Amino acid sequence: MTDLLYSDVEESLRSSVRGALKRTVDPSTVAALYDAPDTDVSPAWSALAGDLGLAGLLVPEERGGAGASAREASVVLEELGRAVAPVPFLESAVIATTALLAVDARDVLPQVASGDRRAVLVLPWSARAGAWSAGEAVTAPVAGALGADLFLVPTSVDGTVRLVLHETADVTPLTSLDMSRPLASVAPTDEGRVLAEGEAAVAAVDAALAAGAALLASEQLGVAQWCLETTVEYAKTRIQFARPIGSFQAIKHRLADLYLEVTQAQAAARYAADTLAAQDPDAPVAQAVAQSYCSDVAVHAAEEALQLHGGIGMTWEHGVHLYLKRAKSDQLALGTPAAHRADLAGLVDLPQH
Amino acid sequence: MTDLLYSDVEESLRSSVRGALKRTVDPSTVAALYDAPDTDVSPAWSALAGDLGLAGLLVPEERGGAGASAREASVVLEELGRAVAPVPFLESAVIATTALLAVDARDVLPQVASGDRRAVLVLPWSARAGAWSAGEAVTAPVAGALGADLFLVPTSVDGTVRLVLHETADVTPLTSLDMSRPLASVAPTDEGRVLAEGEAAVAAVDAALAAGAALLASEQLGVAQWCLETTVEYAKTRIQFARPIGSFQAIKHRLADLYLEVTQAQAAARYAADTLAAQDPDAPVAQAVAQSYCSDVAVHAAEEALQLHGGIGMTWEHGVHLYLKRAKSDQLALGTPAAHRADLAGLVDLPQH
Amino acid sequence: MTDVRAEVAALLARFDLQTVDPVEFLGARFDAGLAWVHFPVGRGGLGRPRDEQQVVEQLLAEAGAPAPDLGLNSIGLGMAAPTLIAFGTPEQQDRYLRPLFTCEEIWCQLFSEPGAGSDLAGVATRAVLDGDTWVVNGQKVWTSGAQNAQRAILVARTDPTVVKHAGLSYFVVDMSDPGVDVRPLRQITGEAEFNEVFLNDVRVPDADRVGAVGAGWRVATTTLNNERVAIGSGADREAGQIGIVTERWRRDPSVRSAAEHDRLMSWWVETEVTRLAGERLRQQLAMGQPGPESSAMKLAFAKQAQQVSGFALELDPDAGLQYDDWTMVRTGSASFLGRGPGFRYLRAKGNSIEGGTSEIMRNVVSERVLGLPADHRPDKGVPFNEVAR
Amino acid sequence: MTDVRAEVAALLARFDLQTVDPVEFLGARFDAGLAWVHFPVGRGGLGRPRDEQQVVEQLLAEAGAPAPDLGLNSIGLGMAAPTLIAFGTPEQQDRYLRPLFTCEEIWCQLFSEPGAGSDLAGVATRAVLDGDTWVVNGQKVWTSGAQNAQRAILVARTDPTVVKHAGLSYFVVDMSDPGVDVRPLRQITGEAEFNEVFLNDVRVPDADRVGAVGAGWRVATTTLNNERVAIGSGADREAGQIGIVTERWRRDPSVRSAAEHDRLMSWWVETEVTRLAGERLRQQLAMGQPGPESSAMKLAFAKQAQQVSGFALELDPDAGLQYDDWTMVRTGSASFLGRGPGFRYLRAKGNSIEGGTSEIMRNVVSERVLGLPADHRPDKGVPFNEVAR
Repeated sequence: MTDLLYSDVEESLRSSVRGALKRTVDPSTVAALYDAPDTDVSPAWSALAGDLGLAGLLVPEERGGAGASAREASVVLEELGRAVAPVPFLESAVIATTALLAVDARDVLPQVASGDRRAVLVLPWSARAGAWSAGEAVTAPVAGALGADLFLVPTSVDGTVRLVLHETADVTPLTSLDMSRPLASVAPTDEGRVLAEGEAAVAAVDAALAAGAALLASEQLGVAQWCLETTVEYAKTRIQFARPIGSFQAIKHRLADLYLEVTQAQAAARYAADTLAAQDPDAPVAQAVAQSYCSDVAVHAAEEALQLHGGIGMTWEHGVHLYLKRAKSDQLALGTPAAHRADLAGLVDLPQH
Repeated sequence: MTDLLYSDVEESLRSSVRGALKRTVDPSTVAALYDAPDTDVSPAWSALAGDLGLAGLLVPEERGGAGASAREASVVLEELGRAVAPVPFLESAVIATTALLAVDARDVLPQVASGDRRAVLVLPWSARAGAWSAGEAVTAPVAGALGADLFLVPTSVDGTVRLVLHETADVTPLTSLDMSRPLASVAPTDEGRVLAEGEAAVAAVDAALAAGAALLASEQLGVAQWCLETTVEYAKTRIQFARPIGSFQAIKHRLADLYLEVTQAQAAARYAADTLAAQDPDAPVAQAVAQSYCSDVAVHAAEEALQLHGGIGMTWEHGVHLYLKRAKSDQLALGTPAAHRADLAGLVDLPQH
Repeated sequence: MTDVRAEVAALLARFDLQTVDPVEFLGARFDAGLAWVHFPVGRGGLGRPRDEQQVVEQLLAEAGAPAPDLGLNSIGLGMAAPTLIAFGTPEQQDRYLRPLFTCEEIWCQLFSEPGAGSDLAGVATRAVLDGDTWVVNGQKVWTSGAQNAQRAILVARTDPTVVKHAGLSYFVVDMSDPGVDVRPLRQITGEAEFNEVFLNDVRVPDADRVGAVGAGWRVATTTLNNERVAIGSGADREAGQIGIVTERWRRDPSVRSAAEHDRLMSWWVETEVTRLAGERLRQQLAMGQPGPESSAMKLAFAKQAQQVSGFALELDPDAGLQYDDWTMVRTGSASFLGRGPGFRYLRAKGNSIEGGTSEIMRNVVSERVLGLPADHRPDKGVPFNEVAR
Repeated sequence: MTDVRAEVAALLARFDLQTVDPVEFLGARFDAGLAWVHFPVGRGGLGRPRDEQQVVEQLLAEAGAPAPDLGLNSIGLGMAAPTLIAFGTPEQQDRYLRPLFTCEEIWCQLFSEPGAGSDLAGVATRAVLDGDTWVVNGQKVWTSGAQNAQRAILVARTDPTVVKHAGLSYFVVDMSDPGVDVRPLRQITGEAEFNEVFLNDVRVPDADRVGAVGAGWRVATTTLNNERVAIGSGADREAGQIGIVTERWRRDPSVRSAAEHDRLMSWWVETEVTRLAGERLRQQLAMGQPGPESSAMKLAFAKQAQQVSGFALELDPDAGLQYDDWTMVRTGSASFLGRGPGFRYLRAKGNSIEGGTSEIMRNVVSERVLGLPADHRPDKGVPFNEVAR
């Protein structure tokens, strides 16, 4: 069994990320994106990508990155989830970067790793490994496309898949359920350059989506942890019927059940990150388990947070809605729980018929 | 919308049945069947079939019965469920009788209606309308076969289904999860007499199974009601931590949720009985809804009853286990909840693919 | 004995429904005793059995007569009117019922407070008697339609030195009082369907007190029981959120999957048994009064609306990831089934909070239906101003 | 510094494992300090770190050495031993630990009572001092293996005039005392895995008291923490009830259906994440002590065992409707995965009751892990003999 704990280095990274987010993101900034999608949130990404070097976290040192593994990336994503941070780490530094690494795109990797340029894999945000199709002229809804300047577009010509790098595209913003991860439709406008073809192109895209799914689980864990902790604190201080509502047994038991779910989600997310980092043959199983489980836990945690906050949870001014929107969007992103369970059935030889 | 309440006549019938069961069945008699399957439980059936004339409840007066409808039969079954009564009302007076009525078996109907003879439809107890197969030499597990003397056996010769009436059979008792509804394997030993052939035979069997499924829901309702009421009473009197356990909010909320489920099950069971009685075109939908819902509610109620009784619920001496075994067996009987939901999908045009 | 059918016919005979002014017609309907036939004569009614109202409504609807705006004036029609008839003075009934019914005066409700949500009897808004006028100060919340309302029903604390339920009184407030400050309260959907209402030295004549001083809790309970019944009204099969999902499933094979099919059918069954249980409860209550059993129905409706609207997003992820419009708008009434799937999902979250949380509903069912003992209440028997808050 | 590997090698070198008498070997293992290496020297241990025990177990298992019977003497090995080492006198440790380890003396536990289930501190069994002997009267329940046991650990009330937790003491009881009456307690499975134990003037020397008079609750808590950890031991993927279902699903296409498939996969995932969470907790605790977090694991195991064993019956209804054998037999230890599907379903119901109900586990998690306030306890600060029961 692999190491499911956090190393000292990982905890130190967490602390840096948390500090940077504390300085650059707050709930009111995130909420502002709903009314003004062009609200300037660049300080957050600058702090993470530039100051902390996270844009190149997964890029080997010889390609200009930090040479860290999926384990470290998962810790970053836990913190991003906790803060519903509006930064394209998952989209650019994990998914697109994994594709670029798979095809060893030596010219652009250093630019991406330094944070100078941002890459995006141009597929609908609901795509998952083994279940995507190449070749639409306009692709939507794509996450991480707004502000990107390297567009990795899977195309299909005469049945052969190619991964094409474009540097310009028409990017039209869409109104998103989760405006902290704005979606867009994307149509490339330059001729592009083929990075890989055939099996290599398919493998690069699958690897990118698999890494995204594996690590999205950690973002979901962060969302769920924030919801649990915030609700526990609220339950300790909110008085109704002359008692803190957290002294009512029905609420206590629901929070205990939620704690258990979050504990299980944490183990699942850690296992997915560790097997991805180690290129363990169990990684596909770990990813399907983590995605199908953590997706629902994050949604459940956000829904319980809203309900147990009562009326205040329904208001725009309280932050819980930002987490609900992220959690629900994350559940749909990179494959729904049911889709991942269907994948899992194939992996562990439990056929439907 | 049909009448989902109970008429005065139905309430009066309930009261008679409850009184007869109170005199003839108690939990220790039922429990005795587990160690001694040949324990004499005939007084209960004698009281119901003979004194109250319930064996012929669904048989028209001109065939020697009471000429009542499925609505009255459902009230009887609620009471039988409440008492986990070891009587073959559902097997003989509902299922087999419905088949005999469908083929208008004039010679034996008066005998069955009077309670002089007991009939059984020889199919596995898991069969449901549209999902059974005829033609095994030995059929198992069959409910209601022990003590029966009229065996209605669907057979298949050269692809043609026949419903054959046998008067003798080798009936071998099986150890059942619910010994208050003992199962057996059945192999007819006489030549038999064909009651119907082809579509008429299929229709008779389907009608019998459909009536069984529709009214089993009322038995399940009775089981669930007993479990809810018994647990509520226990929670009011059982003291732990110097409080009745029914004052703990987590337990209160679970019982409130269970009350809601039982309320819904009651409406579903009533609707299934009423549409069956009225030969309403919505009857198949009502049956599938009632079976898929009431099956799970009865199991849930019994499981909650056991859990909230704590250790005493795990003991042989407390009656709750008799209800758990009946509830779980009823869930498997006449089609599982998932099977009924699959049937329902066809009925309401919600295809799987 | 009056026949309501004849009364309706007589009313209809007096107007050309193509041209009639709705206010004029509704006023005449009120005067004819056809507003609420079970109310007393002269107060919009005829002293008839409650169930005859259905006959009136049906006949008027068939004739195409103007009807009061149930969306705009739901508080007035559904809650203030039955409360006024039960507890109001003759003068209050004379003054308020007719313009309420004609919708010349829209009503809103000033009950909930930031610190008194589930614990509704914990309201801290104070009303102090100054001569024959009450001076009211405090903050209310979750007031729908306050921006359109001329009148409000208010619960305020008139005596903080007694236990919390005993120190409340119930008033009718004129929303044009300069001390009333209405501010939109934006919800997670982006809309502002509700308001916060700040009350600063609002002056209420003692003549606008409903019920005795200190009897406010009992009066408010009548109001709220009417609210909960209103929530559990009848429905056709596949009504509500499930209907949106089944319509899509039938129309669009691309959303179908084996993995989701049994979940779909489970929700179909849940919705159907709840519909049947609601129908059964209505049959039971046809002649009687609303009881605590309807709280269980509210639980079921909220659960299903939330789960099914969430399931709908999973059926079509690319659509679910998007939203129709976040623009802040003020609305006068709730919309559960309109707009896009994301809006429906978010709005449904309120179903288990507004009108009594699901936790409170479970308390009601367990104590008032099942007879389980009450939980510990540290404020029992303690004066309101000595209780921790 | 001692190397446990060398100690094990030295022990193994002294015996022919083909012919050795298990009791003799286990006695020698105890004397070599290899029973529990973290126990003190002379008391079955070597004063080594706790995790070195795993090395010892593995080496001995590989060599095929006789091992203590964990099924027969689980209470002794898992609960009595760590309690005696923590609270026992040197004389008690000398007298009891060695025959406990060799299984010459089997132990059972006399904690629960009919009136003290979840409220374990509510035990009413009385122990009254008569000279230097305690005289014990009362009724205990849920005692597994009592029919085979020579010794018992007992919690009894020595002072009913103080609050309930303060009036308890902890004893070692000789089960051959004529006042001990063991009666089988049949369970819903048909088996009698547990017993009721009636104590009538049972005499216990004061020398067999463990811990101070009145300190019984603290001592018992140590015992119980060890029980909960034991419940959450490691497992392979697809271990337990899920493995029985997946084996069947793979082997027998007739049980497969689209409607059940997603449920199967959901349970597979639930079981797997619980396995991972258990593994993660063990990694966290590798150096530390068992904490309240393990209560959450117990919740998860119980839920899965119950749901999956119920699901198994639905997969094959004709088999599920039958049962293997209702004959009453007495067993010395629990069997969860043996016998037929019906037995597994019924036996799993106990998983959320024995060793602390799931309700108590949720209390523990919410109060001791999440820090939520305690619920109201009317007996707080009240002498035991003045509390309602």
